[in-house]
Amino acid sequence: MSDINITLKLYSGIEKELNIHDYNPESGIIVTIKKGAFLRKILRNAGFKKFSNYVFFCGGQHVSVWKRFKESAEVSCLRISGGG
Amino acid sequence: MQIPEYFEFFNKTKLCSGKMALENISFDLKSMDSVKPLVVTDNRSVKSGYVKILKKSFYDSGMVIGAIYDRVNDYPSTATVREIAELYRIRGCDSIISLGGNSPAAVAKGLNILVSNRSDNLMDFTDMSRSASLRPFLSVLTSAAAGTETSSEAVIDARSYRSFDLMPDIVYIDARLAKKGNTNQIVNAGLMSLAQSIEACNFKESNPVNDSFAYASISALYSNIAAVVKKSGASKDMPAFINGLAISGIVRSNAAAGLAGAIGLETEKLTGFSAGIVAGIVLPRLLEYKLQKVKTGVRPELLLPIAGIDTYCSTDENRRASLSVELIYELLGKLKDNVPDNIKMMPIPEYMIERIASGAEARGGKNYPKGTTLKVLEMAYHGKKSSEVK
Amino acid sequence: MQEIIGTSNRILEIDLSKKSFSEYMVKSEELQLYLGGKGLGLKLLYDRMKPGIDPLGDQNMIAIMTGVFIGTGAPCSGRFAAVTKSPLTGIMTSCSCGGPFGMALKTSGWDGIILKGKSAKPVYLYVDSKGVEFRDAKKLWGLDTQKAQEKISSEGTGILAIGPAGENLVRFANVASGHRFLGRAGMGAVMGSKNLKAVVARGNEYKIVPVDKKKFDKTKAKATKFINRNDVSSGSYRNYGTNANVNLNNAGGILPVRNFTGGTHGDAHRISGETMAEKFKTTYSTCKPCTILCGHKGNIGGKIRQIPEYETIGLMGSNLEIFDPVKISDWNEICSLMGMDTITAGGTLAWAMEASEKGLFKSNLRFGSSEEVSETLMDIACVKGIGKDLAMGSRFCSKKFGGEDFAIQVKGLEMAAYDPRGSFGQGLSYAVANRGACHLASSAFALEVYFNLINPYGYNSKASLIKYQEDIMSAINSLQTCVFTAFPYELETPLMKIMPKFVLRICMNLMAGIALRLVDISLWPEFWSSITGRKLGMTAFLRAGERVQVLERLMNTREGISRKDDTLPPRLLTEFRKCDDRELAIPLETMLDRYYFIRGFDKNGVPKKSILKKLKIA
Amino acid sequence: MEAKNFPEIKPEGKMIKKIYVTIMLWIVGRAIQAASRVDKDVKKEFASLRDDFMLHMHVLPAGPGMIVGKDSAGKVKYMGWNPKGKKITLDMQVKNIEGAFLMFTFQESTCVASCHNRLAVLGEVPDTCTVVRILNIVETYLLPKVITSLAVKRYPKWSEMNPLRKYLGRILIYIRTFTF
Repeated sequence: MSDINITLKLYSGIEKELNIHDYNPESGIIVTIKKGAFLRKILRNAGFKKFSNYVFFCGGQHVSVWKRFKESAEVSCLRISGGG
Repeated sequence: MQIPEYFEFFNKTKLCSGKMALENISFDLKSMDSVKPLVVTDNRSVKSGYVKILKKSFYDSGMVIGAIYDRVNDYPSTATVREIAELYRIRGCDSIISLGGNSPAAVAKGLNILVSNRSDNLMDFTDMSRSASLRPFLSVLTSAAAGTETSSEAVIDARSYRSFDLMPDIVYIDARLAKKGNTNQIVNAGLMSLAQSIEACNFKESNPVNDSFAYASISALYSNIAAVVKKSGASKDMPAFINGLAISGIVRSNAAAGLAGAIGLETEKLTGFSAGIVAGIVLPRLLEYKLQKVKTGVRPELLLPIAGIDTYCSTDENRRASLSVELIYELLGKLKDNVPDNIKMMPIPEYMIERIASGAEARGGKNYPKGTTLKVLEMAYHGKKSSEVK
Repeated sequence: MQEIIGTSNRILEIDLSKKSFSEYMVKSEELQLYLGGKGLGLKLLYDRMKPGIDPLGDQNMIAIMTGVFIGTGAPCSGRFAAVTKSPLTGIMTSCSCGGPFGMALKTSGWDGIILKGKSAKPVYLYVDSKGVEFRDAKKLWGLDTQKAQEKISSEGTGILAIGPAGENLVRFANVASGHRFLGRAGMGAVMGSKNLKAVVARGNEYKIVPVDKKKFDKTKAKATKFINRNDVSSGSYRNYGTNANVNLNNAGGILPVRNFTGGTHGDAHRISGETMAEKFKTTYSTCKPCTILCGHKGNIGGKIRQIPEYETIGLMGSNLEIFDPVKISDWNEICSLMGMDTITAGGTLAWAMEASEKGLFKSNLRFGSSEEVSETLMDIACVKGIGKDLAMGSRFCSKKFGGEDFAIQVKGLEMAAYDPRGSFGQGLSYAVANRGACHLASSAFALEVYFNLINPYGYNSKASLIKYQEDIMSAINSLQTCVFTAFPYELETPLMKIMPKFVLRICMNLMAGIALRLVDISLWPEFWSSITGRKLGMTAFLRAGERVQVLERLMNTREGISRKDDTLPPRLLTEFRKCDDRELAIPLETMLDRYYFIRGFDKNGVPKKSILKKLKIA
Repeated sequence: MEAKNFPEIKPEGKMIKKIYVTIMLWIVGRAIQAASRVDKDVKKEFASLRDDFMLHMHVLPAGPGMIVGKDSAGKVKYMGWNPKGKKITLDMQVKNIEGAFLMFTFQESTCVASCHNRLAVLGEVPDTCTVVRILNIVETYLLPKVITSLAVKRYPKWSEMNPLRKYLGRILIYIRTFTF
């Protein structure tokens, strides 16, 4: 029973929605959770209410909220955009 | 047979061609006091299984291959050379084998310069006289050969490094590496080398030794190219064809740059169409044009390698030159699936012609009166024969 | 004020050599087949221009087309198109711009202008409903885009002007209208070669009214609802502009870093739209009319300036390893004043930096250092010093100085800021895009990386995806509306709303060709038919897009484009980045074969007779 | 670039070929010894050679080999494979195992092999010619005509006229070769 640290990087104003005021984009917010947890649980702990309008990336890959995390990782949470 | 009052001919390359030729590599390396070669090749050779064959030939030779670098891409660049040089040093290799076509060979030559001089900057050696003596460099030709492997020039990142030391010490041509190749590539290489060789033996300063080499390559190329393209590389004709390419490389490093070749290269640079095909289209028109201007513009002996002894003897002295030109037209006709009748059909926009001409004039036009290039190029562009335009 | 019901169909043909003009009435079937805008422009040039001419010679022509939507008040309709033969790539290029000129031209009663010939000395044109006046441009020559526009702003409501770069025939000079640009592949150089500094349109002479007002209003209401409901159009774009992609691409590993040697960078957030919005207190500054509102301006260093678009940020920021928004916006300002395309400029600078570091090219440009960048940009615009070579674009430079393997261009056009190694579909898109490595021909990255509807690292159904997107983009550019409307108009439709995401994903991965046909794209054709009063179904709409696409390809093949040009730079095909842990190479050949097949091209990438016949081209 | 992507290639063996060639060399060696006792031509040939003649025929770089030479009594003997401590006067090297395999599977005759440049010889050329002649005779004895005709340049006349000598010789040589 070991814990892992998931670093959440919040972009596109998500931090405001979660009203985190002293948010530092360099470090992000760190959620400590036990091994093998689903992404949705991690997000719930971070204070997300719903996930449908967001996209989540981990290591350059799109991850769904049903991904299990075995070791510490960095997840970027963004609102979707279209390209330019 | 004309002999200029002064000439030089240099060739250090040993050709080793035929059955089980590869098996000799280890022996030859030993005789050159080298124990750990580094193989430079590209992805294509890996796909077609040539690399495996090369590896097999080293079995039971007691010789370790330092590394096989198979990420050379079609454009030889200094970055690649530097990367391989690092690998070479890490593994402590002491000789270089290039497997494949133009790009690996060029990179290997560059690599040879770097590692022999313990340098990291290739630019310092654009003047090769500064370079130290080079390491053993063997080149294994495959069906991707372009004929530049055996030449004394390496073009890396649009810079040309020229020295007789750069010629490979030994060239291996093995039937097992002469499988079906890419047809366009073969036509391109064949026509380019043919143009180079034919022009090489038509200059005033051409010398008998170089001529004999040129004749050898011409006959090898002319007689085999059509068959090779049709069967796209049956094992019988292919080795002969590759031999032709290899020899033409030696020829071109001993002769001045030909105009047809120059036009081809310039076109490739400006428009991206393959140089050989353009050179092939230009070549006969250039010769014909020369004939019209000077009766001795094209030498009659040219017919001998092209048509063979019987036709040569049975043809009248004065018709030989013109007949050989006709035969070249005939060859282009045979290759019409891969070679369009004129440059317009490729298609190359008309406004490029003058730029190409001026570029080519600078490259290899010095043996011709001014304006020749443009005239010939226009003929080639509209697909007219010189005899038609007066 | 007089009214134009639907379209005026009048095209103004101006011969600069003879200083004369004539009027051409667009035939109704031409409009039906090519919709207007880009498509019609291509068709007109296809009929008038013969292949193999010099792009900077007097035989080259420019077609500036307003399209059908503009002036009617349809959402995001403030755009017009221009088509010509590019001096940078030597093939056709078509640009779209959101400046005021389009509206002015349309309301002067013209559906388009065709510029021919070459003026002896600098001129600028004044266009109104009666025709053209040729005015002496001595007072404008040498002025930057904004000053030139100010100087003649009193003469009309819409202006099209080139900057010094265009006058000096910089191969990637662009044309300004307001603070928006006919961006890519050297439209400005062509205008400069014609000694044409500017075009002024009087405007406000006609009122454009749709034929079927009721239907138009219904459609408009629906469209507006969709746009305001959609996450993309009303979310990121509206709040942060296109720079919202910086973070997204950084997370998805398709952000160009250090001349496409990396896909992510820790400092990327410093140049992201969010940061800029906060830092520069941005407000809207967009095309008119617009409902999406993606354009922003802000207070940068005390001055009110346009916020750089994503491509500028990507190519002049992360791709040069520079993460200072102020610097980037300075360079953006230089480019827009001098009238240069920021994407090509950025790509060429990146090449120059890497070449200098490798010793191939002599300059003090280095990655990560902002020294001499502004000076170099000015040199390029004035074609002096190292600018002489760089002004020709990275393809020319790499041919001359070496380093073709890291000249990130296709067909001579520098690549936009999405790295195809993180999104293989985008790789195909770049390779086959008609005007070069262009992200507006088809944007696979959006579906692959952002929406995650297709596996980015596979080649299944990529070809059909690209074909569909190319068709629909060409169609949209021919209606002339904003391509960003694609997101709301397609994604907000009921079917897409109710369909669960995994179902969509499965459909897209297995049978994109069919799945995409089920997408409801009726809004555009409805707008078009309500304005023109002609019938246009979804299929006909897509078919029209395909027609435009294939016509452009046909014109390019006449200039010598074939399979050999539909490729990617060696770097993208052979090298891998740190973030590609799986080291998969882009399966370009496989995708190409498939693409040619479904496009109806032969193995060599040339359109077959059959497809031309089917699409009624020539 | 990581060097680990481009590993060193260690040479592997070609065991079967090696074993085959080893056996063949052993047989030939023994057979020469036997023939030198039985056949008068071979006797004559050997007589023409110098007294301390010692042939070392082997495959490079470290392949199998055989040594045949005259001992102090002038008798021709097969002296195993290890050249250590022996004074080699004629060193016939086959450049690589492939070449040797071709030779000993009789795809290439000795002459063809030497013209394909598969053999390297350290020693005097006359001796080499003698050895090649001897080899031809031995092969004639060892193998049926079909194969021998592949292996030798021209099949010796005498075997037709005098089958008795041939078959007798063959039997004797076989006995002497495979008995110790």
